[in-house]
Amino acid sequence: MQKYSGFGLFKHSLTHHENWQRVWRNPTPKKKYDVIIIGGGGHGLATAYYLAKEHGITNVAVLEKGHLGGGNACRNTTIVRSNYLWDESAALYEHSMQLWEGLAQELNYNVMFSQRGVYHTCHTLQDMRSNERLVAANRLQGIDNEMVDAEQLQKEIPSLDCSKNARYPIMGASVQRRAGNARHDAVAWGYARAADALGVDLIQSCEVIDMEISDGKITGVKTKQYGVLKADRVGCVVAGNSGVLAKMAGFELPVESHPLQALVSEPIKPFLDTVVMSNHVHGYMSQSDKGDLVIGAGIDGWVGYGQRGSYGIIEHTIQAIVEMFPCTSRVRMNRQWGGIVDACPDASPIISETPIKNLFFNCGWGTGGFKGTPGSGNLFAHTLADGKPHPIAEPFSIQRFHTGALIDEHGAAGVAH
Amino acid sequence: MLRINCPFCGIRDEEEFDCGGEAHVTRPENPANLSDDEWSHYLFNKVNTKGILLERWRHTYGCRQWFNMARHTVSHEIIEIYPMGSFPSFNGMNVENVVKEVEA
Amino acid sequence: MSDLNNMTAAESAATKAAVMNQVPGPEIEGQSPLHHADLASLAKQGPKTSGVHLRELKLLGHLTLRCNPANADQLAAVERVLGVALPLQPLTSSENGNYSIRWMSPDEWLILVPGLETFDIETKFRDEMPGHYSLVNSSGGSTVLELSGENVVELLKKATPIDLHAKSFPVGKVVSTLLAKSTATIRRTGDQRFELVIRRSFSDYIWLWIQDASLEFGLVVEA
Amino acid sequence: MTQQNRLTSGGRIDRSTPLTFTYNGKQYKGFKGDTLASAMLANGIDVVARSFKYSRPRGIVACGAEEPNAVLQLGATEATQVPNVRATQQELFDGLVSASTNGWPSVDTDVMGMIGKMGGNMMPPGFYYKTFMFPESLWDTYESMIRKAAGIGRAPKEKDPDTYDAINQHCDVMIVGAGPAGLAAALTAARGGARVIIADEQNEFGGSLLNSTEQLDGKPATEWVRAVVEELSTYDDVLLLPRSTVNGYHDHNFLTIHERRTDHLADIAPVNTVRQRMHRVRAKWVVLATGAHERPLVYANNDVPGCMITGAVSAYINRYGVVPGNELVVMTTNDYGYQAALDWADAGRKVVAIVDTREAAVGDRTEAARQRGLNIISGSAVIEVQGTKRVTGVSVAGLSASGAKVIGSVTKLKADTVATSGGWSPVIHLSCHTGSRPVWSDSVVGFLPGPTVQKQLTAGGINGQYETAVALQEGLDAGQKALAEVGLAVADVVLPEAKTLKVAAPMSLFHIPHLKPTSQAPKQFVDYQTDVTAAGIEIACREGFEAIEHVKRYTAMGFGTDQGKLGNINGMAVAAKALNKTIPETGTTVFRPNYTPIAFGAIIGRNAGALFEPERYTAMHKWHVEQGAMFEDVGQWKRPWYYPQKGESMQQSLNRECMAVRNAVGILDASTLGKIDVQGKDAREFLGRVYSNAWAKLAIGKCRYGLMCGEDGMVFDDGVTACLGENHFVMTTTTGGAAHVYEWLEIYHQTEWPELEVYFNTVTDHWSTATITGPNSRKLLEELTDFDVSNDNFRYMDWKQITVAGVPARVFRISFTGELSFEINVQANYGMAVWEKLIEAGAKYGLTPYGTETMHVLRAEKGFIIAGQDTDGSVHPYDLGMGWCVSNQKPFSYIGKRGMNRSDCTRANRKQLVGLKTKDPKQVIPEGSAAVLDPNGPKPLEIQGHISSSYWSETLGHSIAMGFIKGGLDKMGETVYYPLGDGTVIEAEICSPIFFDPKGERQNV
Repeated sequence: MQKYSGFGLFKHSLTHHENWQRVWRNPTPKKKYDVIIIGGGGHGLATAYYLAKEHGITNVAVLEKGHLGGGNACRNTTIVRSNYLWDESAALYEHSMQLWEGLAQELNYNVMFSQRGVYHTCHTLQDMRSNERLVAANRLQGIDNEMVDAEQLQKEIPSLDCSKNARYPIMGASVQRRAGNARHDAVAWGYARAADALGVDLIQSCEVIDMEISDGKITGVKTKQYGVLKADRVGCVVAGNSGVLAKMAGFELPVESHPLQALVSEPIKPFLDTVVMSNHVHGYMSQSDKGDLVIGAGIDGWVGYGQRGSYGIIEHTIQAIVEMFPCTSRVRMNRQWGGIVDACPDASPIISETPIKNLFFNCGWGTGGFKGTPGSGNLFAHTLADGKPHPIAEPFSIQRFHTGALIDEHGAAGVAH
Repeated sequence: MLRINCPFCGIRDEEEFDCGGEAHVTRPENPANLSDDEWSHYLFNKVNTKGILLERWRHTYGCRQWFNMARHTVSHEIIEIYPMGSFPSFNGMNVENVVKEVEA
Repeated sequence: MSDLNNMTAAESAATKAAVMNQVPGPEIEGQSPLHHADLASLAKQGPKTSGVHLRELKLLGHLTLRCNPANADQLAAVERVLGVALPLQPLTSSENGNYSIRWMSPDEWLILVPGLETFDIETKFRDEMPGHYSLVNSSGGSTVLELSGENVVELLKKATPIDLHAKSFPVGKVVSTLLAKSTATIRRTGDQRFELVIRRSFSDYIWLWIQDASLEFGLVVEA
Repeated sequence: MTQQNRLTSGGRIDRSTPLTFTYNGKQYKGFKGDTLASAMLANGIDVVARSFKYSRPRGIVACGAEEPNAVLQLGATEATQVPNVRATQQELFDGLVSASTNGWPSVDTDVMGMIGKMGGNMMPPGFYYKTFMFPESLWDTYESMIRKAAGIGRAPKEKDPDTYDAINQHCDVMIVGAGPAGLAAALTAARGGARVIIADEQNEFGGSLLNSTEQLDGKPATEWVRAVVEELSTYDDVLLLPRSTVNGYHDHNFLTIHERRTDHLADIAPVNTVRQRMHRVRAKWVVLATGAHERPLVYANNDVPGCMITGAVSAYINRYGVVPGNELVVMTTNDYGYQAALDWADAGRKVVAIVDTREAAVGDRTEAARQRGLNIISGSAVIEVQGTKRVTGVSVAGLSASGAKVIGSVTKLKADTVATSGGWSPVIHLSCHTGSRPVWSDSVVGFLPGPTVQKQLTAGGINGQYETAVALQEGLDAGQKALAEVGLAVADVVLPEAKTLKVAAPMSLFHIPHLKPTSQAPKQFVDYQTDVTAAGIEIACREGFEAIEHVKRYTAMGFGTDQGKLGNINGMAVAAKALNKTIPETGTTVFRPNYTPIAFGAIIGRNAGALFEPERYTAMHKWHVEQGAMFEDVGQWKRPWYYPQKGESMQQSLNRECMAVRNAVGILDASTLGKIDVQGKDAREFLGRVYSNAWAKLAIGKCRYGLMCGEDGMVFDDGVTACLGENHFVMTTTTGGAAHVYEWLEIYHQTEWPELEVYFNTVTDHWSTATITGPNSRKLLEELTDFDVSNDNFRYMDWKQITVAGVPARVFRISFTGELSFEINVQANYGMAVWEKLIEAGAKYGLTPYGTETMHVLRAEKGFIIAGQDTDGSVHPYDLGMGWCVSNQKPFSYIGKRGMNRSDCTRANRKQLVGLKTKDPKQVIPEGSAAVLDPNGPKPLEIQGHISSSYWSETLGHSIAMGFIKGGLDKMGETVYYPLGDGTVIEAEICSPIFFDPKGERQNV
């Protein structure tokens, strides 16, 4: 793999950048793979990378019906944090967080992971209680998270309205300082490039239209463009389309696909140097390195695969933002878009075996999948390599919905992320 | 934004309604007889159809009545609205399959 | 399970619900939801002409009737009590003197009567009405705002998604809908006149909203 | 300062009304009718920005929404600052203050420009992905540098002084764009009697007709425009919206129009008017008559100020009376480009040459140019521009037939302005918003609207029809079609006579070759605002970013505030060339809302500040405020939290309030509790199905507490329900849960058990509830009622209909404090009257108003839970130690029964609610604290549970807490530890949650 560096840039500038290598090959698929991963988003590509890197399984194909990282990977608001409430989730997201730290160097691709802190503002006593509970739990889980009072918060985030005359005055906030955000495209591309370098076949414009299943065991997948591709194990990591793939395999998931919208302002000079989210007034915002205010909207209440949501959601979201940051009233919204999020009833993902032998699903990340990308890929790779879940992934089996051992993060997750 | 034709109040904005999720999921007569798996299937599993999905909606800020809707989850077109306790007819389409899909 | 519908008024009266006269003697003054806004003195001070006029029709009797529109005996009973039939057609209203009935849902109507008559009418209903129904006094929970004037439609268009064009919203039509971030049951009583039934706890918000949204037209408060 | 580029006559500006404006601190003059851009050009201002990445000087390129460079900061005061205003769209007003947004020390002399020149080669697309990685520790430093360079304009530092609003519209036909097509459609629909809305982003209707000297019916086209507008404004059902951009086209023909009502008057809106208004439109049918945007050509140094598009040059001359230069070179691939040269010549300035990339094209416009003796150079192109802050000359060379290669020698021409036309791109943005994928047309050389599920029609330029006569006809047809679709008769409309000019076929050319390969040629810009060059796109393709979405994301093409209106198609063409594909093969281009950027304020309208969200008040709210109560937000309600007296700390207030209740009597406004009236023969059965406990035997006149669970068996609400009559109950819910519980009852009734005869009605707002509680409460009540309220006549958990303070009331003898209590419910209209009487009469009994916080302390002393605080959706009644509130005798499998019997819900060692007594009685465990068995164990420590409620109990003289502990109910007396953030560890003993009066004697007296 061609090494990237500032010196490299200089060197290539002398030859007018005519000699850069391809970031990944464009292979035609083999007939048979050890592992086929359906879905070339961040999670799928990370899975492929860790399969090759940590388990030495390189006869792997990633099948992507469109282009790599073209789904939620490039539509999310790039927030990374690990301050989840329940031990199971905390372990999962902290595992991911530790992979984020140093990811740029590991992939030799700058994913611009920026640990600028993520704040959850509290506007009611109930908010304060749940955040204090969160902070206390995280402390014991070994995850950094702390409370700051309104006065301190005002000092740390001058543009945030911490005054008493707000409709729901901010009483305080919890902040995870190791949290922050990253460059979403770079994460997908960085994993793709690294996986490709380890021999993984990344097959774009390759749509899976059926699954080859005989006596309860999967042997391969049928694709629109290349016919049947055989595999010993198949991992499905298709987020919003998980329900569709599950139907191909003949089962249902406790998952619904909903539109989730986001929007950005025009680029403005530095305004907000951290990430602020409010579960109570329902909005969250950060500012990109380009200067856009990146704002996450809420989820629509109905199933939607159209990558479009309702305008009302945009209105409510911006109301919340202007309530929290009054000085954004004259700032202008540039663009909005939508993704399809697959959400579980308990707002926790599924990393699991399925009723079909050798077929595994990684889905249900809901509104919070981006932060989970490295951990998700790392654990799912383990599952695909061993044929059984990694201990951290075990609680996230589909079985939990039968036994009732849900991992209900609604309380802590509140609105998106 | 969806524009929904309430069977009683006529076409109104989506903001006046709530989506109650998948339709035709009836509460089991005697839950006690169900295994944990069967019960969780009733509680949690979703058809989550990409295509025509049958849903329950409620005109929350109007007449507060529940009704069913057949809606395409990609184009967001509303194909039919029909009363609780009945199945859609949508003109010419093969209802059986859709309903089977729903009950599967 | 519909034997209740075959019961006579007497039979159902035997199991009738708790009814009480909730209105005290005249020595105790009632406070409508907008009492604190003191509209009376605003009416004296404010401008006399403007695009929007506001009046609170306060302390009326609000009775919510839920019954079976297919039950002829019930419909007949309603007419005996109020001297006017229930508007069965969705989104319509009917009137008889100071009695007005608004369609709320296929089995629900809002009946407005003079405050002091509320209990008598409730009692009459309990005596007359057969079968399965419910009647609830909600007089304390809501109030009526009358909005009128040449800009009243423009004003309402800012608050409600409903089409208020005369073609689709003729006089007499009733809709329950959103009003800004609250709700209201809106009835058109004239080309440029509407009655809004709003909830008590939201009334101050709606009052603030109307003042703000009518700035460009001017607001006259009527006592 | 003279307006050296202003013509003495012509255009639609009002020379009798001069206006003064400021740009970068310097004063200039313009006229009414100018845009900021036309005024700047009139004054010969060349450099309006420095580019984002390379800090190159940039000038005005276009004259409308597609302008990529002239993006300025507006505002005379701090509070009225507006970032990123497009000068081509901002009407000039007197006193307008504007500034460029980049460049230090100034936009004219910018040191970054040097760095751009030198470092430019180090910044290929995606360079930041390839560097700033070593050493890892320095990334924060690198990033803060990158972030300092971010952004174009800046946000104000003060609160917005303006107001905004939204208005809901309904119409038969929504027409987008008031050019010839749109006006013809509107006229037709209006005459047919339809309800019509027509919106255009410009300050006046007319579209392309405003920018040309074209004639209709032998008169200036604008005469026809005026006549049409006059007629349209006579129809009641036609709404004309100039200065209004249709920025979003959503599902089901819902559109949003952003109307700028005062931005053309001043910085700040006149008093009592809104600055901007959002029209939320529901249209039966939509006619898109949005026209087309001209494409510039991509050639070396094509970003030097003075490089423009031909249509803009014509517009500035014909509409604004401004000639943006002296010596013009036109480069075009089509006939329309010639118009700029003709207009330029008419304006009396020098046309150096018309460089046509085609061999001998013959159309009416080309012939007109020939007859005028203009210098036409065919089969050639401008391959490079000279100059830095203004064009000084161009290099022209012959092209191969395909336009792929430069052939023949290079001639240099002197010029200060280069106008190019690569053809026109239909404005398909809105149709894309609805999810419809555009379709490439080789004949149009552009994308056309794709198939759609919307009730949508298109007319004119958006269909690639650029001749006025055709546009008019398509508009009329669309109008008639819309009339038919909404059930109206055909309208009688005669279109004006328009001269149709013969047009030679355009050449499909986007990227002008250079003598050097693209990678080595001077920069050839594709997307000005994001500094994306043809070379950059080639690099992206070479590196394997082949899907057009990849190319756009890797290079940032189209991610500017103009969303690539000028650049996207050219970029796709460059990529296609690099990949040896056709443009449609490289993919398509999708646009998302907004068409042009919109102030947040306009999107939220009136829902800001005091109107952001309703505050719900009880009938006694005014009294609480007068008493100086502190308020707690519970849902939308404002509830008194506590009533501080002078000099009291919160804790002191709570102690005083608590002791008053325990020793005398307190009063609480409990009106916000949800109340649902339940009537019908099956009411009792229904209660039995939705509550976990039994209701069969609750007698008239009695009250009972109930727990409500979801199907999963988890508790979500609780409250007391009273039996008012055989078929009549009133249910109370938590304040926050009221709406949900009501919906819960309705959905089960309507969808699962319609056969049950029961009706539900919300009566929360109807009743005011004053709770008096404490040993003296009976004495107080006795004073205000004739009814015998003695313990024998009015038992605990009874309710009575009596008169209190002269007001008919329902009084419930239930207690949430453990004290003798009466909840007095009266019709809310009389709530204040009764409250005031109670306060008055209560004085001598030490009546003390108390708030929610004291209520919480008192109930915790009794171990009563608060749903939502002591439950979190993961606990069932047994977890709460409330098995007594579950009846398994009930024949019907009530909601929650099956759920709480799933294997994980019945396993041992679940987290259970217990009381916790701290070893040090003075220590109050912070709520939320997590319990461990061994605080010194290795991390992560196993969490045993958390504290859900914790208070100082003045009554007991020690702290009390309720919380969850794994298997807690079997661990009474055992010790757990709560490690705090400051390192201290609180030791506590597991005990019963009932700390006070365990036998419950006090409430029974």
